[in-house]
Amino acid sequence: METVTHTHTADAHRDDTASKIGMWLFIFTEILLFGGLFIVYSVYRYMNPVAFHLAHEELSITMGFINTIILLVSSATVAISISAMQKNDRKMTMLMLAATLILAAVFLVNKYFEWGGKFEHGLYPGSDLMKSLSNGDMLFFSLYFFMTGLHGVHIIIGMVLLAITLAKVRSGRVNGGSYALLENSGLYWHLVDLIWIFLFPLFYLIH
Amino acid sequence: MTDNIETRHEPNYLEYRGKHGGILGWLTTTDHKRIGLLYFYSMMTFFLAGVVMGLLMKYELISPGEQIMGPQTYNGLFTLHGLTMIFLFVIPGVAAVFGNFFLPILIGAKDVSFPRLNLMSWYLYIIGAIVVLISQFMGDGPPDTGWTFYAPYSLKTNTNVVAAVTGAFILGFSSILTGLNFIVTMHRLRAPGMGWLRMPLFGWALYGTGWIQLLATPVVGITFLMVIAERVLGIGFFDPAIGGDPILYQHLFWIYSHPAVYIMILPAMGAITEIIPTFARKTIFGYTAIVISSMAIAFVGYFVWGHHMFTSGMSSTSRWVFSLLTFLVAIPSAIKVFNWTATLYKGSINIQTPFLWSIAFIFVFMIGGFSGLVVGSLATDIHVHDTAFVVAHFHYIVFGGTGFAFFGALHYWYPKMFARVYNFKIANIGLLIFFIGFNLLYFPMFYLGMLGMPRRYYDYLPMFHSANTLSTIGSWIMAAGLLVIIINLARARRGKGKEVDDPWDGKTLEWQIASPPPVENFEQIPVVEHGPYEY
Amino acid sequence: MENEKHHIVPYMTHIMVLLGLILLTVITVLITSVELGAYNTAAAMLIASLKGAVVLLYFMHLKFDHKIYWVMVSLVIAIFAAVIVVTFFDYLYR
Amino acid sequence: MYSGASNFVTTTDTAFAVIIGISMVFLIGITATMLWFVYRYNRKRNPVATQIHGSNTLEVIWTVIPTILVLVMFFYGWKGYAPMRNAPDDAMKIRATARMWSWLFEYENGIKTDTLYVPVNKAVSLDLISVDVIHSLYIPAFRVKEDMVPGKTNKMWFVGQKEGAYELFCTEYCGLSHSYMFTEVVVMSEDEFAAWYAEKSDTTGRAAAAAVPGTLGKELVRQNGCVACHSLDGSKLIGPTFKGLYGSQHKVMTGNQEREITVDDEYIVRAIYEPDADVAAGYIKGQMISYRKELTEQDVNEIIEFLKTLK
Ligand code: HEA
Ligand code: HEA
Ligand code: HEC
Ligand code: CUA
Ligand SMILES: [Cu+2]
Repeated sequence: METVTHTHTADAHRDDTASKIGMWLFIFTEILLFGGLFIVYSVYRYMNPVAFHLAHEELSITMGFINTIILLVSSATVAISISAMQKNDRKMTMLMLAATLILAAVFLVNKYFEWGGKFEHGLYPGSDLMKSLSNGDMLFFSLYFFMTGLHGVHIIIGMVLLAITLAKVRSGRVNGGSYALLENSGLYWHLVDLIWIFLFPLFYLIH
Repeated sequence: MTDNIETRHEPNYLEYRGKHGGILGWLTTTDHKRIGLLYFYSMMTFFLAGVVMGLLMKYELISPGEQIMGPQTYNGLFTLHGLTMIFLFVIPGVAAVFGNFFLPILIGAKDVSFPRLNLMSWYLYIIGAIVVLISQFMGDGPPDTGWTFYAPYSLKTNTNVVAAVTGAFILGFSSILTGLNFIVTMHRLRAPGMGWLRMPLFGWALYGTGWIQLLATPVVGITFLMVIAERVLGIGFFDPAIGGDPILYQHLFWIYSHPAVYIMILPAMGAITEIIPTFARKTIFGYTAIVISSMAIAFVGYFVWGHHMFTSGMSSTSRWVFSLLTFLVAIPSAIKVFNWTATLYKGSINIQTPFLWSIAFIFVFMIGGFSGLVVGSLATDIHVHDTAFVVAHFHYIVFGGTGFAFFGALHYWYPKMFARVYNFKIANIGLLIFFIGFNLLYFPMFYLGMLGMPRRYYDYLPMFHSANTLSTIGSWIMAAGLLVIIINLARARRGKGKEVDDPWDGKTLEWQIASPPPVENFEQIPVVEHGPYEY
Repeated sequence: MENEKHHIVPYMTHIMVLLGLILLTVITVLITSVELGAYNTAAAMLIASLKGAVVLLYFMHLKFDHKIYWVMVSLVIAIFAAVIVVTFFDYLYR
Repeated sequence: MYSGASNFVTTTDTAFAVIIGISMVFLIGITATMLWFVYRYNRKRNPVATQIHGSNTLEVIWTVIPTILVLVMFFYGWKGYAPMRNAPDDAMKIRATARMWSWLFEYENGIKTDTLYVPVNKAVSLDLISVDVIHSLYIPAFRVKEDMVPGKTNKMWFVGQKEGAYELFCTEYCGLSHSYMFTEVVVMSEDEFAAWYAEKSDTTGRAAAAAVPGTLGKELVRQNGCVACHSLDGSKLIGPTFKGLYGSQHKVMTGNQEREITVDDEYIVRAIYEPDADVAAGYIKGQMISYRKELTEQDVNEIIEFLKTLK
């Protein structure tokens, strides 16, 4: 730990390492935010294994699979954009960030159709159908909407962050010598991916 | 430490004028000292409001039957009292006021790592507080669930639970960001030469606290979101009528709220650890042991939450596991008490107000802690759970612990913060009255709990009458004491030079600079060559 | 760490990692269609954890950064895992 | 302490004694040491402090000894608690149902009371049920307590060892009248209990009572805790008063629509079985829980008879 401190940097208005540690700490709270939901999920799945299994068949594995791939690719593009920035390749950075944003948008569109399909069948939070479901099914869909919904909110926050970064890369305020913002938005985006990596098998692949 | 005694020509943080002057200058400040004071004033306001609610409740309980309010009012009152005291007073508490003000100075920095985020935390705190207050006046009336919001009652009651829970959620965010800021600050901004093991122990306490804030608070955040979703959207999580498990709610709530009690007490212990060496004129006994115990409390504290649920219908296995772990978490607190006591040995003790507060703190903290052992053990908790005994336990340890440390720290750092000197004699008299009132107020509740008087009772059987009356009288004595203390502090006179710069001959860095501290704290960042308490 | 030399990860590494992740995803989907009883869930979670680790190590640079980050991440995950285990002391033995 | 009112008193109180005893030793010891230091090493008496940085030996000692002591405390707590979990097989079974804000105890042959009557020196095992929110059944004299969680049946058992009446409280906050949700446990000698049981099971008395209209209904209203929310004297509690209710006209909300009704037999049946269907104007939906499981149609008729008498 000793090495983390170094010369005093109070008046240096920029401390990239500080913002990076800060970002990581924030990611930890996000992990535990979802962590609470994972606890709820595992408890209810443990209590209602059969209902969860049956209910999950309402979800389309294909949709989930496609979205998983989209997020993985978008994670890779963000990672590449950082490498590009380190190599001072601004064009590549912007290209990769733009690609990430597009992929994120595609993810949301997919999600929109997925949720939309449920809504059309009358399955949405607070609907009569939802209220008439058996207990286990009810819990499954409550969790499904809540967790994927919250994840969706994170996607949107991540997109905003990436868009700001993109704008700043364009204007040159984020550059090869100073790209903490890019790194941190990147970290955030990977977190969003990370969470989805667990959501996918938990909701779409129940055996 | 390095002798770079103050530079008088520099403006101090109170008179400094940046872009804005006056109130606006305060509301837009990013100076950690000013933010500390913003917290201080808002917190004292809420605290006094909470105190008045406590007094009203006690008055209602002076004898059986209705005195001044109906049951609905009483139920709303203890909910608001709990919410105010927990979320608005003790959780930010010592950390937000004294941590903000003194952490950067103690480690030789000019500010925290993210000053603007720091200000934002305060705004979140105020917004959260306002939302909680709104819950009192909008919707179908003040929430009446208790600060624990247990499902399914919190899902069924018609009162305005959503607003209160939203407020608590926002307050949680404020707390997380403060913790985050402090951790990064300690990682990045310690003065040159100040290795981790030369950091003042208050810093270590805040470090442990920060980690609890980061990792525990989001869990209750999400739980509150689920309660909101369940009430607003009607989706099911905790309502047993649609398959939910109310006990799971309790797990999630306490996964946060037990560690939260250590959010309250760790900074308080840290403040006491600063005060004692200064007045014993002696280095702290067992620096490393105290560091380890702070971290151990933070760590083990995550795994004992189930002791709030011994009668909830949890499995027998978890009951004994949680009981065992609860006993283990008491050990680090014990280590601290022993080290504090040992620090006094062969000291040269300067008996002054802050020191007296520390001694009083240790005494009431021990009573609170020992009653914690009673409720931590299975058979005995079965008897006293949800009785006045628990109320006595947590007032002893929350109010007695955090509250006493808060006042102790206030008396300790008051000259530094405001460059004012209060009247020591009156301060001591205030403390004495306060101390007597405190014990008279809460000790009878141990007895009541043993007799079997449940908590959150608006009315009670005649068999509980006499102890309750005694307790009510205690609350008045205590109120008198608090009044003396506050008026004395408010009337403190302006002081000069050594009298306020270093009134106690302290050795930590805050005593090396002028009072009130200059805007930038240090003209030159000090170089640290040894541990914090070298006499 | 002030002058932390920045390890620049080559594009190719990112692409290989991505391919690996996609492969693992395919494997998870395939495994679900095989009957393994209780092991299905275990396998799915194991692979998910593996994927998570890869994302953390490569995409999130844990492998190349100062090891303090790695220590912090591991501690957080350990605490969270322990909280789940302790919660299940209740549900497993009800 | 050690009243011996139930089989758990001695073990629990021993745990109390052990924990409080050890604590007192430490509390007094540490306080005295502290005060002694403050006196002995006062600035006047000891102008120069001796710097001591610590002692690993001491740290180990005061880590290990308290650890051992807390393990002792844990042991006593656990020992007192362990037997509370498993009721003997021959225990007398009673179903305890809690609702806002009343108790109902059902014996194996269907007798229902709102006070718990048990024979002395006989193991009694309670099934704890709640129909609305969490309550908690607490008998201080017996040192037993367990929550009543809706959707889950918790259990509790004890042996009443001394005749007498003891308080029984609800100790989990459950809303407005939480503090009035108390009743008694009456521990009776075996003969008394047998007599009481026989009398209660005897249906001839019941038939006789039924001759006077409303007597049975009154009993049911009391037993089922209606009076916790509905007054008999015209005052407004959580629900509308029963006084003058029958035959009166007032507004109700059906779904989102307001309509005017006359309180007749049919309406009352509906109000008891589906309280949320018509919600009396000025009152809150969801407070009253359906009594479909608890009250037969016969019972409801008796209640209606009783309501008719409240003019
Ligand atoms: C500042 C806050 C704070 C702190 C620090 C503590 C500290 C402890 N608490 Fe407390 N507690 C609360 C705040 C706090 N608590 C609150 C608010 C509630 C009620 C919540 C609600 O329901 O509304 C509560 C409730 C509560 C319960 C649930 C009771 C119930 O509802 O039935 C339990 C049960 O185990 C418990 C135990 C403990 C223990 C074992 C400690 C230990 O950490 C104490 C350790 C300290 C000591 C032991 C004293 C010092 C040691 C020595 C002098 C050395 C000698 C020691 C030995 C021989 C061991 N607490
Ligand atoms: C830090 C935390 C804290 C503090 C300081 C207090 C302080 C007090 N509390 Fe607190 N209390 C809680 C936290 C706290 N409480 C919590 C968490 C609960 C549980 C809530 C729940 O069940 O959900 C609770 C519950 C609770 C109950 C139990 C309710 C019940 O179960 O029925 C009672 C009963 O009397 C009570 C009383 C008091 C009193 C009398 C005070 C004393 O502060 C009052 C003593 C008076 C004074 C110290 C001074 C008064 C001074 C003035 C009026 C002067 C004003 C001066 C100026 C403006 C210059 N509290
Ligand atoms: C927890 C409180 C509670 C309990 C216990 C309770 N009630 Fe009610 N009751 C209410 C409330 C609130 C209303 C008004 C709202 C409504 O109509 O649902 C109500 C309405 C009624 C009405 C309709 C009155 C009207 O004017 O429309 C009847 C009849 C009634 N209750 C009978 C009973 C009987 C019989 C019992 C016991 C077996 C009982 N209640 C127990 C709370 C309660
Ligand atoms: Cu029922 Cu409290
Ligand atoms: Cu606790």
